[in-house]
Amino acid sequence: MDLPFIKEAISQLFSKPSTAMYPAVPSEAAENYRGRIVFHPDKCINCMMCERVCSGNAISHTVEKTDEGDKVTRTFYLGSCTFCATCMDFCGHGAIEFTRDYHMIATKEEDLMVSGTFIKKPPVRKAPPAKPAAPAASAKEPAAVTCETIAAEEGKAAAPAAMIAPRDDGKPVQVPARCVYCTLCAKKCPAGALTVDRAAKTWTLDEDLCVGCGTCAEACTKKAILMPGDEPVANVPAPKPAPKAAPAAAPAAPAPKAEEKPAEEPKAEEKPVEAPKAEEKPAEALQPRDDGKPVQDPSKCVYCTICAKKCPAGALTVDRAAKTWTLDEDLCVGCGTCAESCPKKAILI
Amino acid sequence: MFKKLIEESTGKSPWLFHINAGSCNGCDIELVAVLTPRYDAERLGFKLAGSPRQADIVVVTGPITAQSLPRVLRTIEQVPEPRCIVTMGSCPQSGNVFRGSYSICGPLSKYVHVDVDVAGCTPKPEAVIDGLALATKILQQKRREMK
Amino acid sequence: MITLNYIASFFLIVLGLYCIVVKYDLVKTVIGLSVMDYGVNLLIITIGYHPGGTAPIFTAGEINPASVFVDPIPQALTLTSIVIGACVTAMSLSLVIKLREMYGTLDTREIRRLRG
Amino acid sequence: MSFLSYQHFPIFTIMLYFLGAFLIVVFGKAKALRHAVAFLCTAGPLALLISLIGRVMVHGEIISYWMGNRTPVGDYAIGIALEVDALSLFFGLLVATAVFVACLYSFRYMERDHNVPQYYTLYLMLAGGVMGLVLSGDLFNMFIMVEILTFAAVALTAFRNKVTGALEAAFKYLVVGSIGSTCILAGTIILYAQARTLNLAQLAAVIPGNFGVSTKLAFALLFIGFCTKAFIVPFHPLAADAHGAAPASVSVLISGVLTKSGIYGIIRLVFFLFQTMNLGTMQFWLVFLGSVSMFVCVTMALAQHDFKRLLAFHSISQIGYVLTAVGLATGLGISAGLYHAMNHTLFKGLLFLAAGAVLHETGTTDLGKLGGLAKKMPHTAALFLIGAASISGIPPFNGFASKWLIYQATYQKAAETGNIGFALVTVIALVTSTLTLASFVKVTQSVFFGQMPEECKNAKEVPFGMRFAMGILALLCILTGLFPGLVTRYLTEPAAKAAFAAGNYINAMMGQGYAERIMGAAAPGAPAVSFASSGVWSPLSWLLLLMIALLAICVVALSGKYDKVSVRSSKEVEKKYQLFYGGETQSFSQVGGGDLFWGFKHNWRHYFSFMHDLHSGIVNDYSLWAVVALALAIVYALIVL
Amino acid sequence: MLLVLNALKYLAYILIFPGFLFSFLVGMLLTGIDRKIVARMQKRVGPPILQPFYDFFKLLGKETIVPDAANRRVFLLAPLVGLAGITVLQLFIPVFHFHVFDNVADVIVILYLLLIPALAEILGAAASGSPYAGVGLSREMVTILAVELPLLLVLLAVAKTVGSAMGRGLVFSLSTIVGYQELHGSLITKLSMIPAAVAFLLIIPGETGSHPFDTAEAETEICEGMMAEYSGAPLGVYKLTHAMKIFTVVSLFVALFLGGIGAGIQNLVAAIGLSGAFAGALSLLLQILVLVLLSIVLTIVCISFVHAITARLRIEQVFKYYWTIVTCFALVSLVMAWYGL
Repeated sequence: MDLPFIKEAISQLFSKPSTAMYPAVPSEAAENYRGRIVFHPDKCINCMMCERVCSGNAISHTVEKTDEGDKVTRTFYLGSCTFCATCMDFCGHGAIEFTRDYHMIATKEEDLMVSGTFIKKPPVRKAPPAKPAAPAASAKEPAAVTCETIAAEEGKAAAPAAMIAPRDDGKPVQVPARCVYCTLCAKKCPAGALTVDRAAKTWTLDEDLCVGCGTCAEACTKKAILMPGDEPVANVPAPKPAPKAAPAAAPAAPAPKAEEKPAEEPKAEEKPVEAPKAEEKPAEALQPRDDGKPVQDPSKCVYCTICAKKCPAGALTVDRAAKTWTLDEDLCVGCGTCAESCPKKAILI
Repeated sequence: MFKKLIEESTGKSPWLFHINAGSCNGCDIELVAVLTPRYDAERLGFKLAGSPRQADIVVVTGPITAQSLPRVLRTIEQVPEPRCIVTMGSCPQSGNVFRGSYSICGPLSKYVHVDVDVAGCTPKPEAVIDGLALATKILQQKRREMK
Repeated sequence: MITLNYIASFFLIVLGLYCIVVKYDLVKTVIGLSVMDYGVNLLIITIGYHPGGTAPIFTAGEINPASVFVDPIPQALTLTSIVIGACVTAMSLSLVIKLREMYGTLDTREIRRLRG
Repeated sequence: MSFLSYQHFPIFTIMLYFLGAFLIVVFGKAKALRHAVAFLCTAGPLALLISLIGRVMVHGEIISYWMGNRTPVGDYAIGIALEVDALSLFFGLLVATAVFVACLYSFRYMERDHNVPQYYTLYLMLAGGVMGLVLSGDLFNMFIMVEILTFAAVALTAFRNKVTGALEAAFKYLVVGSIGSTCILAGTIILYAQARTLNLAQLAAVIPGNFGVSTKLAFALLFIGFCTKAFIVPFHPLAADAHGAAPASVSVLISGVLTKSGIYGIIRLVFFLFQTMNLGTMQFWLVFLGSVSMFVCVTMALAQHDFKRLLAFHSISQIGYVLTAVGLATGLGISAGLYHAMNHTLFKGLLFLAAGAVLHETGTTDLGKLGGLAKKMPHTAALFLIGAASISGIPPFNGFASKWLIYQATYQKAAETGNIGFALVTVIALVTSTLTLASFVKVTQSVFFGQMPEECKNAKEVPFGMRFAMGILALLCILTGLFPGLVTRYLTEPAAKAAFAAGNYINAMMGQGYAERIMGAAAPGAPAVSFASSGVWSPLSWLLLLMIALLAICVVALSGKYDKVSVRSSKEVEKKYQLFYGGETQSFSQVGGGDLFWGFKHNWRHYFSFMHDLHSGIVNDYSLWAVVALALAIVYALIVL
Repeated sequence: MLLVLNALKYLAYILIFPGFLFSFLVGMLLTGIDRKIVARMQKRVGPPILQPFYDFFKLLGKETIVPDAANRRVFLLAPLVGLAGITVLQLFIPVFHFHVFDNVADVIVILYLLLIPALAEILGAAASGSPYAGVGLSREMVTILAVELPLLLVLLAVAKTVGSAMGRGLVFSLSTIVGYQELHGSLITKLSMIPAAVAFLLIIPGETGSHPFDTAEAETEICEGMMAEYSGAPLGVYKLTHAMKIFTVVSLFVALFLGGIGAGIQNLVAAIGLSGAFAGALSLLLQILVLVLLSIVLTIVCISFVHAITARLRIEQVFKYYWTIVTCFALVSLVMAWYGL
């Protein structure tokens, strides 16, 4: 029966106790302690990112339509908050701040509610928002109509090869000429703000849902969406040799500045497109098709079915056993994903 | 004279009874940390009691899981009369990150009148001491109102 | 000659005890008991013996210093002891019958529900 | 001498019992008549003996009664004598009270049994046998009475032969018991061979001087015979089995009365017939046997699961106390021993009656299956608590008074003789007392408190007759505990003096001057016996102080509304008044019986398992122990005496 | 008139001085100091000294719940009987020179009277019917069993030493023991008594059920053991009984082994040259003060210190500890006392 701690017990008896006399002596929390939340309503743009990322979903807001804009009151319920400060990180505008005040004692629920209200003014536009009439007229064309005919119609309606400039309120804008309506951007958009109708060739943006995160611009293979900070682009199909990027009418109003932007881009694009074609020609003397649809080079193709998988429209069916590569003309939109994804570069577009 | 003495000493020797209703033990260690030499709640008279019959303040931690609900309510019911119920951390108050899960029976205030809530996902020991001090005042108030 | 009786009674007593202790059968135990009892009875009788004494029955006239009687008291004691021996045997046999009925065996090693 | 003078009282007491036995056989059918005869034939002897107290105890007179008025001729005893001196009267009183109270109890207790008349006949035979043994002045007469009481006891043990183990217990008791009585018979005869007389007084005058080889053998045989009757250590399993199976009122007699008759036999043997009490080795032998039986039986009792078997083991350990105290052969020793014998009859009777009440109501005495009976049987529980408190020696009750005297006696003996062995005996005595307390706490918790299992739900209070009997015993327990001074002065000290004064016993019986003439100088006259005890204890003033303190505290508590507790009324929330089960709903879980005192049993587990195997329950083993004990006694007697 | 005066005097003895109030205050004081010292040994500030008073009065204010399964009358009466038992026991222990009821109980009786509060607690626990209380009850009984043997050996050794020294064979009455010590110096100075004193010191935590040996009311394992179902005033009374028991056992040690100090005080007062009633009162006051101080020191040494540095033992370890180590100390002293060392 050994008795440890005898020495410590006796020595501690005569030394000062190590108790922090809390109520008498106030004690300060650590330097970046995440205590009570302070909300700066003025900075908030009601982008609702914080609400999405809050694990304890402690943040809620109410919107009230008033004449000079919608009055938003956002409340942080500390009783359900895990103080992980993810909302602070996600808040692009520093509207949420965690103070070092750990003293969160409440007898009523209300004491734990931190809230702030602000008026959200609609975005200031340079020109009156002349919304081009949605191309309601472009009723459903029979499948056989090729991209040019549509482009031609659109072209008549739109200004001849006008420049497309990015918007100033952080939302994406579409370059109708380049867009192939592959609905990739709609799928990628986290907020579900974009609806793209391939048949009706319509690209609509829901301004309220859109948070301007730019995911759609990155996802777009055709670079048909501009985000604030990109250069204005001419509303002309990507400088593919003649058949590329059937232009489609975009609801967005092409700003006059967009003129010179597309000029440089096509040049940049041409070069890469040029190079691959150059290689093919001498080996097989296989001609890419003129209507912008992909064509397969049987000699190089290994029937790995990657192109069929990648094709957003599901137009390709490749049978490894029978070594067949069939393209469905109607479904194919000529987006070129199969060409890009083909490891053997057996597809020409 | 006697009644005043009882009232005053009710404020000076509150005994705690800790119920863990499915907590992640973050608050549990924090509550016990309050009794360690660093914060020493015993100097204010707090003492962990072994059974609910000897408790004045019931400290509930954890998001009241479905399994623990009937047991928590029965134990709280078995605490003699002038008693306070303190919920520690966000879980008992709102279910915190577990809210909406099939096995969480929601905030404690749905079932029992909660006197004091110490917010913070693992509130600091100082906050716990403040909460308990507030609960002791409420306890004294309740003792004053008793017959 | 009289010492032969003493030896016999001692032998009977020891035999009775041996039988009780060693034999694992109820009836044998009862037999052992009665054998031991007979040993003691023999002892009582031999103690009362007086060489040449006659039966202690006499009329007033026959008493004279020379007449030699056997000591009557041990005989009386033997009578009671025999009666008691008989009662002991009777009772133990009745118990043995009930035990056989209840426990279904006569082996003392099985009849041990009360132990520890 | 007129017919009703006090001289005839001894024979009346014995005859009343046997007369009652006979009458019940004749008129036994009608219940009322049977009860009346039984009541009269047990109350009568008690009254007669009480009337003798003044004469025998206070004035020290010795009553001798010659059967058929055949007084001794010359200096030779012819007839059979009854002799009542202080010692015999003391034991007689014990027997009479126990028999009377147990008879009252059995009126209502035996109602449910069949052939009850036979029960009363055997019961009164047993009582008569013991009374005869205690009062008789003739050695062979004592043997006859021993046989009668053994028979009656065996028959009564097997009375309820449906009870498991009744027949088995009766048979074992009969076998080893008759070995014992045969030894007594042989011993008596060998003494007769030497002294040609059976009268105790004459033997006491002739024997002490000259010990032949056969006399030593006779001593050993008689000693073992009486030890069998008193259930001392080698023979204690008999008592355990017998009590376990016998009806409660019979257990009162077996433990309260039979064991005392054994002790009485040993005292007569050692202090009168052979007068070897002052021999150091004899004292060592008795004290050794006493303390071994004290310790072994209490540890065995702690390991029991059956209520009555536990009480049986306790009664043998209390007999161990009595034997130890008597073995000291000091004035204080014998007085303490006799005092404890009396107390033992009282509180052990009470406990057995309580056990009977529990059996009567719930049908089982298994500690594991009982619980929470205090709510259903409050009176029995209260009376049981008084009995339990007195047996475990809690101050105000009688158990403490006598045990405290025994500690004084043993420790004083140790101081006088300077040998530390006796101090060790005091230590064993006290540890045994605490173990008794432990086992009675176990019984209280597993039978009367804790939670009530399903089977005991319909238990209700026992009929008044049984409670009245228990009440008498409880009252006696408290009275003898509160007035130790009175008890020692009027009862135990005269008996102790009588135990030493063999001389006047002989003179009273055989005529004055007989002892001096025969024994010469060695005649033990009135002894210079000191009853001074170095301790200080006045229970009355302690109780007075306790009552005052309790009164003051209760007044303060009641004024502070101590009893305004919150108890569940119909509308209250039910959960609040359930036991705290760590939050679970209150389910039945009784902590009692085997699962108490794990700490103690764990430390002594080897001892307990060895003891458990030793008590194998086989008749042959018990007889083997009896024979071995006989052999040892013979060897001891031949060497030492 | 004299009778009334006498009755009042005795009533005062019972309720005020050596009786209830005195041991109530000192008992609570000792518990307060004990908790404070234990805290300070753990580098904590620890509760205020008057904390036990606050606990007691708070408990008086709490509601008393009597569970259905409990046996109501015994459940409520047991604490009061325990309290009365310990109050009366305190009367018999002399304060050095001053002893009131010296011819009522001697040392062995005190050994048994110490059982009454413990049995009251056991009865209360049994009456509450809770399984936790059942387990606590069985542990408490084993603790009593464990402590009884060495305590008896110590008392026998003391009785033998004083008895042989005074030539009267044995002395059991406490006042004679204290009287003897005042003439021949405290018993602790004698060689044969030192192991007995050490044994008694080791017994004190066991007897009072304080920390390393409080398996009976282990709040962590069996939820306050025997007190599992008690709340409000009965619980307060039990806590009070515990506190008073500490004071009683400690003052028993002082009376048995440190009796000589009383004589020191006497000649100190005589040295000052006072005389008559005033001197008597002053010496009584001094004796009380010295007794309280001694008990504080003893409580610190053998209860608080042991509480701070040891962990709770299992019940069979408690039993083995007492029946081997402490019993050896006591046996050594008994043997030495026996052979006249």
